[in-house]
Amino acid sequence: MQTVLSIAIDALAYGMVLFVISIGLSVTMGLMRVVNLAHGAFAMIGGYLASYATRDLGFGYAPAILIAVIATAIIAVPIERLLYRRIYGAPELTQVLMTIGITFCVIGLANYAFGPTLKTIPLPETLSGSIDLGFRAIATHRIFAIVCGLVVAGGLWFLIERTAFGIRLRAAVDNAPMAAALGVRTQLVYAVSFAVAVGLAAFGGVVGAELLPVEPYYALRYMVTFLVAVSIGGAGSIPGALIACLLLGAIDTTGRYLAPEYGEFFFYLAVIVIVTLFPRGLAGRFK
Amino acid sequence: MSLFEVKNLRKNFGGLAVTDNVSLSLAPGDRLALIGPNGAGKTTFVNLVTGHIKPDGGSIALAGEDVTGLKARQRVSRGLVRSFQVTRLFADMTPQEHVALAILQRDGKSTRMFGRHDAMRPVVEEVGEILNLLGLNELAHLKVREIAYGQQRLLEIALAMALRPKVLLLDEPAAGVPQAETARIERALDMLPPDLAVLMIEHDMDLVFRFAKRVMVLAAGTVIFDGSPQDVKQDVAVREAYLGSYANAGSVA
Amino acid sequence: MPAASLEVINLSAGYGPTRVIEDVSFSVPAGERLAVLGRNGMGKTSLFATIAGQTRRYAGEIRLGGQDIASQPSAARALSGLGYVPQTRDVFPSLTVEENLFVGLKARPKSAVEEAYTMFPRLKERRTNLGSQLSGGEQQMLSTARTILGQPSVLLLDEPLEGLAPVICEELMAAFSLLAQSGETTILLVEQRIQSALEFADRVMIMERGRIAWTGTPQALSGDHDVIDRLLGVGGLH
Amino acid sequence: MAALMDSTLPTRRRPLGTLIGIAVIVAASVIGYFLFPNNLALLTRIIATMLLVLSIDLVTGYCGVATLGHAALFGAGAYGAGIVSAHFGITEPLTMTLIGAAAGALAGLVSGLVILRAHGLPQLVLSIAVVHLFHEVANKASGWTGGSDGLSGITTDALLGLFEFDLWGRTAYVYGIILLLIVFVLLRVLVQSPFGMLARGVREDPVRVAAMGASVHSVMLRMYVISGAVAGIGGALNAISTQVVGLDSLSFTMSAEALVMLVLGGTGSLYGAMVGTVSFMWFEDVVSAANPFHWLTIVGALLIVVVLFAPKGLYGAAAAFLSRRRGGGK
Repeated sequence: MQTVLSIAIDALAYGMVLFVISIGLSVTMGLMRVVNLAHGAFAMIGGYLASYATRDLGFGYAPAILIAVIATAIIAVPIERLLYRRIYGAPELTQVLMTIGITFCVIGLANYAFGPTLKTIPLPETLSGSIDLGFRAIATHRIFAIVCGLVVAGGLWFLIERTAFGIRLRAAVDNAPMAAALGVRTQLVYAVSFAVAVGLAAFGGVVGAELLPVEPYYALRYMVTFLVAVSIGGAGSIPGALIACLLLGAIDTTGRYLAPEYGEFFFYLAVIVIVTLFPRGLAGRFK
Repeated sequence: MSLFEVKNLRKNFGGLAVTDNVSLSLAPGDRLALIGPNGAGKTTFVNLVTGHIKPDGGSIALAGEDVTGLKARQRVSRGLVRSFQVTRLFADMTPQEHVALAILQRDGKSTRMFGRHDAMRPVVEEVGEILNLLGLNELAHLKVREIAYGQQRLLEIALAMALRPKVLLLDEPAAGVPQAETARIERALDMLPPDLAVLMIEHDMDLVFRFAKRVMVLAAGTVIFDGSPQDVKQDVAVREAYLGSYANAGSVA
Repeated sequence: MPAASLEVINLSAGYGPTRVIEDVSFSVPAGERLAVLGRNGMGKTSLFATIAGQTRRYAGEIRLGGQDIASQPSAARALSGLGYVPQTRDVFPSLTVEENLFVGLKARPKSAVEEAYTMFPRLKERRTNLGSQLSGGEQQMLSTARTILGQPSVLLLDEPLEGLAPVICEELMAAFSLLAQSGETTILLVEQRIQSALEFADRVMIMERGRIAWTGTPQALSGDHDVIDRLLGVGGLH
Repeated sequence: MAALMDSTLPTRRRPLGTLIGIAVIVAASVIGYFLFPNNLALLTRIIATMLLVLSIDLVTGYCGVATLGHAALFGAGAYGAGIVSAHFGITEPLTMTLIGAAAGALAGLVSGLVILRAHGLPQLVLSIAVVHLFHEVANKASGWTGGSDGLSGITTDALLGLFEFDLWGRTAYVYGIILLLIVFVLLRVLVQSPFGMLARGVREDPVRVAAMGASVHSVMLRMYVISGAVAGIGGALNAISTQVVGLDSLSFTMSAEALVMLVLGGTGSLYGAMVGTVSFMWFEDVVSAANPFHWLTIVGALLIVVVLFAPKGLYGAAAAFLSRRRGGGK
């Protein structure tokens, strides 16, 4: 019972962090059809910036999150304009190579700027303890990560389902030429969505730093995991991404607890089975 | 027994009958044009016949064999070949390579892993004949991306010929070709083997009347006319399908 | 003489290597109702798509209210007053009816969707349904209303009556006439139902293989059975 | 010279192209031997990697399948050759190489069956999942593979009973060159054969290939198996020359790097694959000796530049440039 609960909490927390980071990738992939392998690099940049803000500049945890999210989005906008816009609609191979190139650059530069060691983001006291549920104590940070996931899911749902911007975004995902014919400036929608997606990645990078530690190879280490989450969820779908992330979190965490010697064997076996059964993702709009 | 026999073909999309009990038969040497106003279901019919979508009912037989359950490529190897409305060619390959590949595929030699097509004398000779017939021999060694669209359309026809089909389905062979070049397409169509059965989908009436010996009109998924090109112009139902209520009103003045 | 609200000069266009519009020129005075006729595949749809910025233009000018919009992106053309209702209707399938209408509003307040509901009460009943759940007639109403909400000065309607029941056709034609009577909207209509088109239009233009083959009044056309048979029916051999 | 090999030229010159290719490979090998006599191990590793990159070119460049999991085929060859030597005492180098090729072909068949089930992004994800799966299996089966410590205890007899695999790596180097030449000639024959032409057709328009009556899936699967054999020979060469096989030969990183090498050189041409491998690995050796992280930055920047400005790769761009100059000179 104890083990089951531990697995469940860890799986939920891991799944939610995965969701916060991957959902931005899912939205941009559904909208712009770009296989963006550099998405994890933006999460890593967020982690580094937050670490720098807290440890070197003495900011608190909350302002550090804000700084990381905004600064990462600002870094991303010119990259979208200069590089990504050139590969919209290009063959997958081209997109893969360009975004791997961006990832390599970011890894090299991060190491140059911050060194090869692991960076921590000190948690405030309120998050560093644990909460006693009577029969079992749970690390507060896990709860925080889960809450963040729920808030992001709710906030994004509101943005996409309820606001004028969200309606235009969905219209552009459904049929970009028609949305443009009705006066929707799709380029602007793309740019804003990209900034939001990158901001969310940075947010996930900071909040998830306890589970996915920040170091230069972060961008490469988790690149595949994020891509897998989106592919299984189906690009462009929030519920799909949430289900996929929770499912992958559960498979991965259970595997680590119960059969650690198999490494990620069951994770990737599950990926092959799911992709073969649902080639368009669990709830995909990707055609 | 006819060469190609479509019987009571049906297909529904969301409750709407897009192909509604369509039957047709072709004998060797037939030149049949399938026409009809927009939304008549011509595209669906092509996809059903070639095997790209599955019918809800009816059957398709080629030379006496029921091919309804076969995949598109299996129908091709049995002799049911199509051309495309918008050319589908290999941009980086030459016309010579295109035709050679079609010939090799027809002869079951396309998966050979040794030898070169341009060292196989019979293949080279046949490629030369076909390209010569269609006036493409000067372009034989250019990449397809470098040749004009009208010539790409001719190459589509060359590929169809190289496969030596029993039944050829031409999907708007003159679509997208500048007006000045349609005459070349017409000449190419005249060179199709006389015993080949051809079903042509076309909007260009000049081309239809010059090429077809028989015309079939499709409207709202059903065949409303099947007869000679001379009679189609006088047919009341066809006029109604094309001109709407105007055909009966006669004048609006 | 009223200023031309839409002017097309030496336009050529197509898809990739396929050339479908060849050197087309015409001009439409403000408030005119122009019917564009012709058999399938003659370039009518491509002409509209090119004006709306959805195909590749090879050469030529497109002037909207005197300003050349030919090199602007599609969205900018829409914002300067060009409305386009494509033949495929292109309702957003995963948006509700009301959300579809919101997209067409441009910068207008959300309350303006009521205009669409006045025009087509049926849409109000189905406001919470998804675009993918609509019938053909409802999709056409939605697509038309969505574009009209943006208050275009020039409206391109591509075969709005195709595949629709007669009752719905009447309702749509009535809505177009109402819009035209306001005098603020220039309407270009592609239509296969020649009778409906002739009753609606001030002027008729017939296309044949990517070019303009005939232009004149509906009266002139209806008296000319040779032109009708040759360019619109299954005539052809002359 | 590159222009001579360009496929647009009259076909009679192509056997000459193969001869020139052989001559260039031999000349480059001799120069390499005398220029870097103390670095033959690196040169042999380059040859082994070149075989992997050629193998990716077969499926990516000739069939249009994007893959990030091709090291699975290379690793299968390496482990295949290594295991028969370390556990079964089969130490004859030619036999080891053939077993490596067979193991690679089998891995190619398995990967192909999985990967070709999907298209686009899901296909890419499947290719990644496959290489990870191979990696985890090799890690778990440590009794056979040595797990994360690597497979050691690989011994090799003298080549043809005459040439011992020496400490300096001279025999391994020469053996590598000979393997490369054999593979090169066989692949030249393959890509110019009707099957090679059909594969290029699949890359450019699978719908048209199907409309000719050919099975697109079967073409790609066959190519995957052939590709596996080529990668397997590369893996076996690596096992023979280094006498160890590590888990990194089955890694995602290796797959991604090999793909980068291919694109750097230019897809869809055997020369592109070879040029890309040599430039990448030589460059890596020079730069990463100075600072391994700057190396990543530079490779990243290089990739972006290639994608933006030379989408046909170094060889493709050079060939296009030369053929333009030739065309202009006439």
